[in-house]
Amino acid sequence: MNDRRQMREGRREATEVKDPGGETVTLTVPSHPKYLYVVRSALYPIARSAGFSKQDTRKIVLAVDEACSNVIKHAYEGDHAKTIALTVTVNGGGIQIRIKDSGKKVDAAKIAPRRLEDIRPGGLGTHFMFTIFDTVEFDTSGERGTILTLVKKKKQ
Amino acid sequence: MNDRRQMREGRREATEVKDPGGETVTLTVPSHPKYLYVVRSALYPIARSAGFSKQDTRKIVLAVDEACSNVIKHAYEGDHAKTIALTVTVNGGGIQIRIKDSGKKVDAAKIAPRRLEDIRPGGLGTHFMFTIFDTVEFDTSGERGTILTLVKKKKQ
Amino acid sequence: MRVEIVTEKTDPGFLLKLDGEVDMNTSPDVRNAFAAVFKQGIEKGKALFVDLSHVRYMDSSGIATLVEAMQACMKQGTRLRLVDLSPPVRDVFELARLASVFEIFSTMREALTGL
Amino acid sequence: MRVEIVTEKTDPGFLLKLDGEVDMNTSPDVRNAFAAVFKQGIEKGKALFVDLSHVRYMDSSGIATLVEAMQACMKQGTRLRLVDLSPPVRDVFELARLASVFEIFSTMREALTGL
Ligand SMILES: Nc1ncnc2c1ncn2[C@@H]1O[C@H](COP(=O)(O)OP(=O)(O)O)[C@@H](O)[C@H]1O
Ligand SMILES: Nc1ncnc2c1ncn2[C@@H]1O[C@H](COP(=O)(O)OP(=O)(O)O)[C@@H](O)[C@H]1O
Repeated sequence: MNDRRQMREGRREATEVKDPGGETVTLTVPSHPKYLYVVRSALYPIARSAGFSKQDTRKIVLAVDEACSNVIKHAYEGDHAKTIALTVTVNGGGIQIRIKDSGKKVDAAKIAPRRLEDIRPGGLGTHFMFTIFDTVEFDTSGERGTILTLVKKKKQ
Repeated sequence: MNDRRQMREGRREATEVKDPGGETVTLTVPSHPKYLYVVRSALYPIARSAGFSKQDTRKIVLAVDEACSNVIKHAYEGDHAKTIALTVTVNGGGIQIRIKDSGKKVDAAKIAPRRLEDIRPGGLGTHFMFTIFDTVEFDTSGERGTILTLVKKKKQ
Repeated sequence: MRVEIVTEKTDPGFLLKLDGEVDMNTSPDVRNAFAAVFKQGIEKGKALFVDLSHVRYMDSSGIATLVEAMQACMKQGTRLRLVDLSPPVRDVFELARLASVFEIFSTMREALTGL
Repeated sequence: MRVEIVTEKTDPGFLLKLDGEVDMNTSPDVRNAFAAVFKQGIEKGKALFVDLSHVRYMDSSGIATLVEAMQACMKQGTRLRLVDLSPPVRDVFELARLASVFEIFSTMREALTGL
């Protein structure tokens, strides 16, 4: 399970990406599913102009959409009156997306990408995140909520 | 010149919209023209889901694009390393967009929508803003920069 | 930002055409459209076709909705056939490695064979 | 987020086709394409046609670029003819009340008459 290891060993990479330089866009939306479309609409052109292909951009957008859906479902347990704060940073090396909530902290033990052979609804979101991004790191060291850091490097 | 009067008398309306309630999205982008597309992409679905028609939404997006272009050109004088902060609030009554910069303050005397018969490049941006929005208010009372408040009410 | 769903009752069964974006916000609408079909019931030997050519976006909630529909079809002894997947749908199916789980066809013509 | 510009030299003059979004970021590209045409020069009796059917967005910087092109055409003694304005372009022309300033045609066929 290479994916899991990446998450556990994410610390070293995380320091690398702490200050990724480059250009930053921040976007804060209410925790209502109708704003997922706003997040996708804003993120698509950023990832494209960062130099990712249309297909890679679609996948980046998908994984971020899944992460935000999880915040609404799990961290806020369906409360639509909270906020989700995204920080998107682009530099020559790739794209970093930070997703911050103030809800229930992620239980890292639950973020086990399920085996795909297990055909049932649900459990796919985290699988997409781990497949698409090079770094997937959940930080629950703050007072409340979780900061999820997703990093995708550009192919050289 | 009805437009001018609206701007001067904007104070009363401005208190009305100080806390518009409703749902808020914030978006902060670098002051580079390539991020205008990101602003438009994020704003379009917000205005649409606020209940504006496609055509009204296109116009709202246009006027906000013009306001952000003006920040880049005039407030930041072409410096692409600053930021533009947008706060979009939607409620039953309509949409409010606040655009905040930390550049050179607007000189209100220059924001005179030019006579349209005067065919020359330039000077159209502010005309669009005054035509499209019900309230156009420039606030330069802060320490630096300008906060532009744009409000459009929904037709009943 | 919305999904439009057209349900047609045709000779070979039911055809659902989805147009738009299927995400956490809109997948309940898709689920309701499926539920309406199952309530009417699908006759033996007929199938439920879903045209995905105009789906501009689909996430795991859309996948979950399709998996549920497939399971409901199995219970009713009919089949779910997915037709003309758009590139974004193909992406998400590939990521979920679901291509082998569903019956997928390029065209409606092909989807009608071997029922 | 980008604008693609195709320039064709045809019998009745030059045809510029714009595809995409014309804003402060991309209008310099459009300006450069016009400059390249004016550098080659437009023969007397011929015109410069601009196909705007695929323009998904245009702001005042795009308008400014077209006004400049019209002025350059006047100096060269030729005409600028705008063809097949997309709905977003029509919106911005209407807001700027520019419909009477430019020569605007629904189709290329009509744009070719009365030169
Ligand atoms: N932001 C989050 N906060 C708390 N728990 C989460 C979060 N994201 C994911 N989880 C946990 O991880 C599990 C797997 O998530 P996911 O793969 O997206 O599938 P699903 O959300 O459909 O269950 C969830 O069921 C939940 O227990
Ligand atoms: N954000 C701003 N900061 C400073 N000055 C501004 C700003 N916006 C507009 N102005 C002033 O108002 C004038 C008219 O603006 P506009 O109608 O958009 O046309 P243009 O920008 O093409 O000149 C500008 O030339 C400038 O002097």
